[in-house]
Amino acid sequence: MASNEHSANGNSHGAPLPPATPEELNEDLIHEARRVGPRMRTLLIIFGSLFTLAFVGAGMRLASGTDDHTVWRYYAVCYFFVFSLTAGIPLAAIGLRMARAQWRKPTSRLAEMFLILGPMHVIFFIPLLAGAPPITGTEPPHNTMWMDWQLGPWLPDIIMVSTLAITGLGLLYASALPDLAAVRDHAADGTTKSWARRVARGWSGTDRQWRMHKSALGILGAFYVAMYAMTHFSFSTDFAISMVPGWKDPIFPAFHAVSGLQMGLGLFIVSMFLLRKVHGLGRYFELEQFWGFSRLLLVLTLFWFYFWWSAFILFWYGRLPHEQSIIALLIFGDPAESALLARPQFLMFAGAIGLSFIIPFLVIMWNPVRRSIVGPTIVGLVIISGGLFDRLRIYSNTWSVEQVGGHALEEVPAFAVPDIWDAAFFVGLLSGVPFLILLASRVIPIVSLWETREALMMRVVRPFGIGNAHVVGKPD
Amino acid sequence: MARQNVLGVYADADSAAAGARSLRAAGFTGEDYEVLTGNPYPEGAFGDHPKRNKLFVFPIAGGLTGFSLALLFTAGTQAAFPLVTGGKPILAIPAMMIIMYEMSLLFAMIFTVMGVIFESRLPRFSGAGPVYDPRITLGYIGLLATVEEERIPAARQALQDGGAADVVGETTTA
Amino acid sequence: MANKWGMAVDIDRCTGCQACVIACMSENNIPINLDEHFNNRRAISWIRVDRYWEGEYPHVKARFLPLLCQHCGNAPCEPVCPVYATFHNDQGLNVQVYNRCVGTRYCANNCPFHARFFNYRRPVWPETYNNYLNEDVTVRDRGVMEKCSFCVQRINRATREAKRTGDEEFINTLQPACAQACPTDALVFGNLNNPNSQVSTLFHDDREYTLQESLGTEPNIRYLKKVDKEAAPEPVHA
Amino acid sequence: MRNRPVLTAPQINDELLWPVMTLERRHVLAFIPPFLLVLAGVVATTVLVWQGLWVTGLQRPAFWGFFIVNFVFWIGVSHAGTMISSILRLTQAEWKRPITRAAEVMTVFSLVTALMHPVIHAGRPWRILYWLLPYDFFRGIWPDIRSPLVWDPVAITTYLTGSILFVFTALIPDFAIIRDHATGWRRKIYGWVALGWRGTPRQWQLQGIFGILMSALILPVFVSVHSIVSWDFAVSVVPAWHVTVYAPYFVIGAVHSGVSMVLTLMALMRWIFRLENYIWEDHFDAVGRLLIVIATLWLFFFFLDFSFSFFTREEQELAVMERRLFQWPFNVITIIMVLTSYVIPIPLWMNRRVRRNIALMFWTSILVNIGMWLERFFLIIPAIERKQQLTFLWSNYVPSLVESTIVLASFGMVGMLLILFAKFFPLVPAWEQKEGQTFRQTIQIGDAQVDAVIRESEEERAW
Repeated sequence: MASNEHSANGNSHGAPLPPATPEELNEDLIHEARRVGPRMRTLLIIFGSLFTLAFVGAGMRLASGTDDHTVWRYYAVCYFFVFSLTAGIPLAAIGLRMARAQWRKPTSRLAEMFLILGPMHVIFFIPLLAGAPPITGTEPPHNTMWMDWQLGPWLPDIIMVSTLAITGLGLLYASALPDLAAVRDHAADGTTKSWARRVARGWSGTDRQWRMHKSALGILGAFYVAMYAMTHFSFSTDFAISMVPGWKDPIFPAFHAVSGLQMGLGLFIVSMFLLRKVHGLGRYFELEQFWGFSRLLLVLTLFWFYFWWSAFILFWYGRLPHEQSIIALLIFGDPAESALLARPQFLMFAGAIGLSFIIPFLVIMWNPVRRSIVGPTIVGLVIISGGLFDRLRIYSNTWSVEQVGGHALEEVPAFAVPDIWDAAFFVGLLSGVPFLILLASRVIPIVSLWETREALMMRVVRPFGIGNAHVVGKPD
Repeated sequence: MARQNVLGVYADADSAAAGARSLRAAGFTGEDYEVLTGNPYPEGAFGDHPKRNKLFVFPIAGGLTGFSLALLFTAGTQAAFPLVTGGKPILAIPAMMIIMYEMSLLFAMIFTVMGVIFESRLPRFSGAGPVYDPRITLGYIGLLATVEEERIPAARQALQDGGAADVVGETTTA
Repeated sequence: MANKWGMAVDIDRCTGCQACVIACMSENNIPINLDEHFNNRRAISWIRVDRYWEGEYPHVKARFLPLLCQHCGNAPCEPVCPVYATFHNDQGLNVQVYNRCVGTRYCANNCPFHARFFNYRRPVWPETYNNYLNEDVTVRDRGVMEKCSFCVQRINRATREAKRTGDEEFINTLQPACAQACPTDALVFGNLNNPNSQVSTLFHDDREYTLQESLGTEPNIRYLKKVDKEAAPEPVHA
Repeated sequence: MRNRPVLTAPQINDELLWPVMTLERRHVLAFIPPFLLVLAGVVATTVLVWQGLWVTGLQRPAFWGFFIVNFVFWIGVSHAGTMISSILRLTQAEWKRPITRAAEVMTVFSLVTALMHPVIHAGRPWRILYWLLPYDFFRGIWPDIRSPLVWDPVAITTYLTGSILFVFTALIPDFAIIRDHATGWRRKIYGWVALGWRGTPRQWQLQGIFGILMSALILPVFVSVHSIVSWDFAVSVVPAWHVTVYAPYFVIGAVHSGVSMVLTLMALMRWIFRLENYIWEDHFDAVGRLLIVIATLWLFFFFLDFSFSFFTREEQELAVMERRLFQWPFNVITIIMVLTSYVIPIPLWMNRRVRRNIALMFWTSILVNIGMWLERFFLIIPAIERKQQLTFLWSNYVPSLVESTIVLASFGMVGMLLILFAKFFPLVPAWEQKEGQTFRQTIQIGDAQVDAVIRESEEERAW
């Protein structure tokens, strides 16, 4: 996957920076990034105050009562959008680490920084549980994974999301430990230093510690992936599929997870771009990384369509009445309304498939687009908005269904507009993402020192024939 | 002007690089010689400049061909034989999409292979061409200089100086 | 307006006498089902009478459900056929073209009513029976699917005669073999597009229901519930 | 990691091309057992076509049986070739070199074998052209493109054509080797099929781009083929077949069984053709690691399918699940399936020592394929036996001797074709081996030697 960007031929994207030396790494990642500039302070204040809106929105939603689950529809949309958007990003680090891709090394930490959002996912999940309709023990019976277990979705789902969060924090800690030690030893700022001392413990980089570190990353990573799949599974069954009578769709959890990964990767590429521009970390988030991730983005975009189509072709072909009503609910809208464009469900779906699949696919299938900085960023933004449409289509439609239980959905519910508290919650929750990550980056370097160093060690330029060749080490 | 070929055969990559250097020292450019190898070498290892190719045109053309053929086939057969099955519309778009998808890719693949063969300046069924040495598939590296008639001795000398195991061939090409 | 054929099956009247089964067999040249056909579960009978037991001993009652091809409007069997060997014609019939059939048996898999049958081997009749075969009906060779055609040969003849003579009575009195043989008139066949036909009236009867309604196949056969108050069989739902 | 052997080009030619250049006894001996199986299969197929489907165990309602199960199985195995060669090509995994061609050839032959099944399964195989080809212009009779059975041949033809082209184009440089060093008829024929290959940088460059481009093109086909095969079942209204997860579930199961079959093949190649210098423990190790991921993904989709059959609590699905879990013989089949396709091999493969033990890898990979064959049986048969309420005749499908013979013979057929292929074409790409030798490097870090390769970005040149 590596790089011709240092070679002379055919790279029109401007001369890339030479690889950093270890001293420059320290300077960039420990000293420079940790200097609290006025800009950083402003950002923290803005995002922090906006974040409080999330608590206000959630509180007002709770105050509006938990009897009627349909008023919670936009709370669900916001929550599951932000969850899907951020929970999958660490997989970019975990998966590529498992695949031993060398080029991902400078970016892994940024992906893992999103693990810091785990507690936020847990906190804002709790009101949702209160708002959700009972899934077990209703008459007529409800389709549910939990049979008639009284603790129904509540207990298992809260366990799932907390386990995911705890695993994530553990993984972030394990991954950051060597860097925390570096911050402990070298940071100029006293507060940071004392924080780092408190968390870095006695890391001194012995051979034994590195071996433990490697296996900890492997095990926690694998566990995080498993929990990610299971959390998407139970979220999408309990809070989407179960809400609609007659909807049986085992691929939907996989679609939910894959589309979450896709929009997550979109956000990840966008945040790499922002760090290049705002933070001046262009040396670590280079063309090679954008190129590599945009290839993954292409694959995930294809998967979006594949998983969606696998369900659609069955529903279209089978012509079973209860599945036709699901198609109406989620894709084409109520057939009673004759004009396709007057059906809100169809518009939401068109937004989802257009911005999550059609446009990104047509753009990112071209290598010149993938092999640029701006191209993948724009596609990433498009995909994020497509993901918003997709979660909107899924959760606002399913949570609008008042009918609980039964064999088939009897009528497609009308579209409802979000109120002010929904909007506050949305803005607040979204601001929480940069706020928490920026806060954490005060202590944890946002580019991994140890992995970047390792990557630098593994690439050499050597004479070969009458030219030079790039040699990439493949340990193990 | 008549151009002629002379092929220097080198036992390994280092002597081939030396041969290439001595060719360059003798005033030949990368346009004047070509490398023949038994397996791929890193780009530019012997000073050759790979020319851009138009391969990407082929799969696109193939894909479009396949797509149109499939559209004709699926829409045409359904319209020509309009029987209702299972209450489905006569133009059943999801079913058509599956076939159009497959046929686009089928033709894209066929065209790609045709493109690779065409762009590689193949096929030539009479053998490996005028100046060639079977040792190339034994790991030897050939430097094939194609130059004007009067510069042939110079090229021959340069190849020899680089440490060629053998210098063969001298056939006129058009 | 074109004719649209349908049938009403009155469960209340069915006695399970199997006359329809025999009539169908003779009308449509159905191969003779020997022991080995039954034991291998390869017997062919375009109409069959399923028998269900209801109640606990000693108060056991037998219930009968005559089952034949439902001639569905949204027939699951049709679109899966790769060669158009079965399709929906403009008279509401689900027709089977034996010549075109290659025997993938996909349609049989996809039929919720098990109304489709496969010829596992060439049908053979005893020498003397050959003259009794119905000359209007094809004998199906091995390797093809077959199923109830609503006695399409009779329908064709009746519509032809009606057209030739201009006498609608040919159509109004038209009956497939099973309905003709039914001693209790449990099977009522007719033109659904004729609002005065008996079958049209029965289609709007209070007791009317369709089999496997949840599959949405929109059959052209409707069933009428048992009247018997203590044990009316519920409509069968999927 | 063991030291990589240093091989010279003549040595590579000799060691990889001996089956083509000479005829050894072991080659003939390896040919005989699969050939006998194929003979048995020919006899059984003759009986089947002569007597009709009466000789099978098919009945009502199990209209589909062993042939379809075996069809799905071989289509599944065919997914290994593309999985290995395309994905590894795209990710530039160095260890792909010795196994790509064998895997691709296995794709071709298992597709051919698979294609045989729906043909002999049909009631009137001699009329199957109706189904496949839109040839009847004059009478205006066409296939119904709404049928999944038309999607199937279209997808499989695409995949087969693509795979054959893939194998053939990558063979051209090897044909050139044979042309240069053989005599007599071999020289002539291979000279013809080598198309005049010279080994210019342009030709090598295009060969490299071709690998990447073709991989990118064939991967979507690869996914679609088994998806479409799964839709044969899933678009029907049979309750336990009408499951949206079938497409990716079948694909990942196909990859699981196919890649395991590649392991089996790698071990056999190493033993029969003495490829110790080319297929190392490292390769088994790498394929084993890949398989752990694949198998776990397969398990996830299995879990989705399994858990959702309880989700709606519908009688018919529960009846099918009850049959799968508790009724003879499916209870035993289910247990064997879960054990052999996941529970036994995966924990073993977690252990690096097992992954590097070739005999163990051989046997565990066979276990996986037993399990995956049974998985297809488990998915297809119980559902059709208990499909709807109105079945009335509950039957138990018992395959006949003819069917079982043909199933066994299909394994012989793939083996026989592979061994025949090895007689005429090198199973390990010689030029890719030489490329690997050229590109290998080491990086010195302290006292350690780290294996390294020269990297080029081929995709940039592709577009």
